Formats: sequence, structure tokens, C-alpha cells
Amino acid sequence: MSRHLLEKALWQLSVERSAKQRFRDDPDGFLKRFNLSDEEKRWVREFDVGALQAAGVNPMLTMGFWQELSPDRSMRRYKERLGASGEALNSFSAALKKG
Amino acid sequence: MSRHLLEKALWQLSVERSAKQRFRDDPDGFLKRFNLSDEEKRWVREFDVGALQAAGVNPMLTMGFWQELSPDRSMRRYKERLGASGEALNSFSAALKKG
Amino acid sequence: MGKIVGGFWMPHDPVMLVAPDAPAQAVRDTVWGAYERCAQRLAALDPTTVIIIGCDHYILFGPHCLPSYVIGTGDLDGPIEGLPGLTKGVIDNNTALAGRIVSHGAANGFDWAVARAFTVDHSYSIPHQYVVRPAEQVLGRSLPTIPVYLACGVDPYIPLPRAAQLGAQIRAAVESSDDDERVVIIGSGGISHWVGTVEMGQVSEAFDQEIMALGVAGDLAALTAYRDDDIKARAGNGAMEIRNFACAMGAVPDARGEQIAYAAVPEWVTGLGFLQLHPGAR
Amino acid sequence: MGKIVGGFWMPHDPVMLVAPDAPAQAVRDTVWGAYERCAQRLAALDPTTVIIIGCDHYILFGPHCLPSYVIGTGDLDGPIEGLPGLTKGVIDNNTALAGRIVSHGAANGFDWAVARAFTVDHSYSIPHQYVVRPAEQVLGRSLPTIPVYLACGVDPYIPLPRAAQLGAQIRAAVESSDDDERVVIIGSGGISHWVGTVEMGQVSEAFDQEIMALGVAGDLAALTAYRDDDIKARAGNGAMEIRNFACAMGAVPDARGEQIAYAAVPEWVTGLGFLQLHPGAR
Ligand SMILES: [Fe+3]
Ligand SMILES: [Fe+3]
Repeated sequence: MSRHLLEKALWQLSVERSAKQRFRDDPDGFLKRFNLSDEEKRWVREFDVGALQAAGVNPMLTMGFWQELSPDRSMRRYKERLGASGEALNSFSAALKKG
Repeated sequence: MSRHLLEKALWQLSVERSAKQRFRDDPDGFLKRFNLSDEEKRWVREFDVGALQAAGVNPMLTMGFWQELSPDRSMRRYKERLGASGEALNSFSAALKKG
Repeated sequence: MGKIVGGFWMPHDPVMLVAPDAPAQAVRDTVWGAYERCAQRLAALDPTTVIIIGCDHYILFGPHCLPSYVIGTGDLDGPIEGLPGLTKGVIDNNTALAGRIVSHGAANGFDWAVARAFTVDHSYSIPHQYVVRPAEQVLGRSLPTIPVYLACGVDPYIPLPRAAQLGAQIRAAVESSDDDERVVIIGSGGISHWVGTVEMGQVSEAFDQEIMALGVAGDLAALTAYRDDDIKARAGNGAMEIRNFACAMGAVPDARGEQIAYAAVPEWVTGLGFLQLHPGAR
Repeated sequence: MGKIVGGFWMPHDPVMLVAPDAPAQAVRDTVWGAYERCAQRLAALDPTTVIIIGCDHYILFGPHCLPSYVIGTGDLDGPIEGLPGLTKGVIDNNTALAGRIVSHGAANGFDWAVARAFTVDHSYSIPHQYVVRPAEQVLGRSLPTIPVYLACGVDPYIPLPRAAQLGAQIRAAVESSDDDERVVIIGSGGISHWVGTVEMGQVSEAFDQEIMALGVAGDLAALTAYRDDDIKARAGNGAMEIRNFACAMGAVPDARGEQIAYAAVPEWVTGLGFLQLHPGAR
């Protein structure tokens, strides 16, 4: 397992327009270029930000990735995927970018 | 005049596939994004590697740029554009990449 | 001889721009008013150059090259992000002074990574556009502004004590200059905030007040004694940005702080502190 | 305790791969034979880990972040270039030792930029594929190989004396390790060569022989006393890579050199030197 290669993939997706487009068009094709396990690729493909963070991926990357590329960009859903529930889900509402 | 911005443009052209394609398709359009003077843009558009080096641009960049994107990729012609003549033009013949 | 004539701590919270109306009006007034007061105070210091200590949020630098500290020595533009209120464009740098900081560093054990053509991010542009630009208006002249970025957002982080030493090196470099530069240094950073983690939205007012008190006391030793794990546990990954505060304080000779404003703003996911660093007697 | 058990200087000339038949057969035999002998000698040192000191040629790092020195601490692959003879792929690193070099550096005034996921270039891959890989064959085991890159190709260059100090820091970090690491360090670089300038194709045998003699003598003080302008004028911008030689020599305790081969090869635009660094008595 490599948080470094996961970060490499997510960083490219956060800064390279062409990478974003390739990922949107064909996530598996995009991920093939990285030496990731099938499980790691699934975390990325399925926007499993909880698993990504558990693997050590920088939360700034998971948040940017979620906000730019996930089908459901809501930050409420993002926190849910990180394991939040109840009141914690509502603790902020703004449409966040990185800070 | 800024060798830094010239290097920024040439570096992008040496590492980003999409930049290369944009430059091939529309050099002026590519160069518009850089805060370069008209003269500097002309040096790039016309592959004036002599003027670029005189402006302080790193020769590794001018060589890579010439070999990848110039219409005439010959290194003999490259040295000619740098001011070489006579015997100096023939002092090596190999199809050089960076070294 | 050049001089560091003062410094500031201030936040660079982009949520403030994205969701300007989220907190109560009084909170908004406090925060925006603090930027205005910093601008007035910056102008009053009559500076010739500003240095902003910012933080990359894993955009400017990738996992193939994570520098401990970088300085922009050449052309500047930005910010890289499209954020409401921030204008993109070319930015005026003091390349001579930035180059001097690098060469002074090389001679004194500080190996700067160098950005010769650099696009800044919001950690530079928020202080620049809300404090430096208005001060330029007041003074009627340009204030070239050097960007410095410390590794606060992506590991390996610059050690806190090293951030303070780097500030001292910046001061020594400024003081070694023949030019009569009057330099103000801005440490740009939130206090407590959790960025992209499940705790996001929490604010740790106790931690923030502790940091502000250390700033007021000018207690650089205590400010640089925090362990990274404790900072993250008590105040979030965003609070690693107190490195930028330590660097600014390390640059201002015998700094004492004056609190300008503080607000805990969960709606903007951050504890926002504003403080001026006054040079002491030397 | 870890130990630096030896070192090498060797070139990384890509023209050798692009135009293999350009020089006379005897020259080709000398150069390829030298790589083979280095591989045999590397295996004979019975190392556990190799460190290759390479040089970016303005591909890996851009003008937005030019590090003075970088180390790969995580995943490796490459090389980035498509060159005949070089196989692209995943490369085995010693992440524990690389991480130790970084943390030891942070505690001792060496602020490493860090590459956690890194694609190497030919300055790593030529020594790796023509020396380390064959040594792995001889030994029947893997030799994880840490990449270090010094700023030799793009200014601001790392000062020559600092490159040597960095080598000494690498040695100290290795020696601070509890593991019984046996480390060999390779300084990868041409001697005289002009890259992309009008003089390209010249070779300065006098300069090259001077450098080789300093290597044989183990005269690190003289090797690090060259001025950058003189190096460029006498031996070309490519000769700035003697920084990598200084770093390797600085890492090998009381190094003395043994020349393995030298060839001035205008057809390959470079003076090519091969030298082994033997540790002295300590
Ligand atoms: Fe921040
Ligand atoms: Fe080279």
C-alpha cells in the first residue's frame, strides 16, 4: 500500500486539466498508469475518501478531489464518507474550498 | 525582459504533452498566457535559440525545445542558429538528446 | 542597511470569500475590520518591501518535490485559484532582496529552494490583496512583495524551531543589505482549523488564545515548543500553519505582539487571529 | 551501525545510447568495459544499499520550484526519458534509510527537499541499469537504490563546498543507523561537456585529467575550490556535475580514488571518467 502513489494520482487530478478529463472519461484507464493495488484503485474510483485518509492520504487532496470530481460534491456527504454522523454533519454549511 | 518567464514557457513545452500540442496548433495562442514581450514571443515562435540563450535561457531548454518542436530538428542547423560556422558545425554528428 | 520594521500575523481563509455571509454581521465586521486596520498599520510603518510567509495546500508543489522552504526570486503572478474577490495578475516582486536572502542563506546554512517564475496561491494573495494593496493606496506607491512558502500543509513539515531560525536568517539577510530597505514580514495562517478531515468545522478557541498570548508575549521559545502531533490533535492539520507565525516572529527583532483581533468562526471553519509584531529595543 | 563502504564516479551520457556506434570500437570497449568493471567492483563491496547522486536537466523540476538538493524517500519509477537500452519500470528504494537521511539532516542543518513519489531520469538510470542491476545479478539479491539530485544543471546551483558537506551529512546519517547497512554511493556525472551551447561537441581533456587526478588524490578541498564561471568556461555547463563527484567523495570516509577508465569522446560530446572511491583508515 502506498499513500505516496495515491497522493501522486490525486495531486495530478487536482492540478492537471488533462488528467481530470482523462479520469472523467475513463477512470480505469487513468489509474492504470499508477502502480496501485486493485483495492487502492477502487478507493479512488469510488471516492472512498475515508479509506484514502485511513491509508494516510493528505486530507487537502481528498477534499479537493471530492469537490472537483465526485458526482455528489456536497460537503455533508463528504463528512459522512469520513464517518461523521448526527450533529457533526451539520457543523458547517459553506461550500468549502481548501483553506 | 525575463529569462524566467521564457524558461517557464520552454519548460512547459518540454514536459507537458498538452502544452506541446497547443503550441503546435497555435503558437500565438499558447504564448499569450505568458507575460512576455512581443520580441520574446517572436524568439520562441521562430526558434531563435541564439536570442533565447543571449537572454539567459538555460541551453538545456533551448536544445530540448529545438529537438522536439522545431521544423528542422538538425543539430547542425541548431548550432548554426547559435552562431557556429565552418568546422565547428561538424564537430559532432549524433542525434543528440540532453546529456 | 536594511531593517525589519515590523510584522503581522493574519489568516488566509478562503471560506471567508466563498461564503461571505455565513457568520453573523458582527463577526464579519470584526474580521474585515481587522484586515483594514492591518492595512493602515502596514502603511504607517512606511515600508519599502513586504515579505509574505505562506503555505502550500498541496497544489503548488507535488509529491515529486516537496521543499521545506521556498522563496520567489523572479517573476510572480497569481493567485492560482479562482476565488471571489481575488484578482489574478502579475505581482511586483523585490528580486534583488529575494536574491540576497538566498545567497545569504547559502553562506549561512539555509539552502533555499528557489522559485524563479512563480504563481502564488491564496495564502499569499489574501494578505496581499486585503492588506498590501490598500497600504499601497494609502502610500501612493508600489510595495513589492516577496513570497516565501514553508512546508506547513504537506509532510515532511518544516520543524517549528527551524521556521523561527529561518525568520532570523531572513532578518540577517535584510540587515546585510546596503539598501535602506524597510521590510515588513507577514506570517499568513489560520490558527485552529481542520482541513478536509472529519472534524472540519470545529474551532479550538483555547488553543487559539494560547497562541495569541504567546504572540503578545513575544515568547518564541514556547511558540516553537509545540509537538506536531499535539498541534494536530488540539487544533487540526490547518494549525500547522503556526510555523508561519514563528517565522515572522523570528524575523522581527525582539518582537512583542499586539493583538488586533481574534474571532472563532466555525462558519468559516477557522479561528482567525490578527496580531502586529513590534520590534523591541536592540 | 551503518557504513559507507565505497563509492564511484561515473558518467550518465545519453548520447552513448542514442548513437552507440559513433566512436571507434576501442573507445566503445573502454567505456562499456568500465561500466562492467564498476558493476563487478560494486558487487565485490557486498553492499546492502546504493545511493546515486544525479542531476536534473530541467525536466524533473521546473522554474516554480528549483531545489538545491532532493532525496527520493518513497516510491520510485523511471526513467522519464525514452532512451534505447533503458527499461522503464518500478525501482526498489530503501525508504527507511532515505527517511533517516532526511530526519538526520533536519536535526543537523540540512533541509532536504523530499520526493515521496518520484520518477528518476537518465542520470540515475544509466548507473542503475549498467552497474547496479548487473551487481544484483552477481549477488543474487536486490540492491535498493536511493536517488539524490543536486542542482547542477539549473541555477541557482548548489555551491560545490555544500555538495561535499551534504555528502558528509549522508555519511553521518548512515553511520547513525542501527541497521548494519553497507552503503555504496555513486556520483553520476560527465566531466567536460557543453550541453545545448554553441561549443557542444568539444571535450576538455586537460580539465578532465585535472579532476581525475584530484579524485585519485582524494583532494576534496581542491575539488570544491573551483569557481562556477571557471568550470563553465573551461569545461562547459555540463561539467557543473562535478558537484556530484564532490558529494560522493564527501560521503566516503577519507576517500582515496582509483581510476578505472577515462576517455575523451567528442562523438559522445563528453569526457567520460570512471573512478572508485576507497574509504581510508579511520
Ligand atoms: Fe492555509
Ligand atoms: Fe548530465
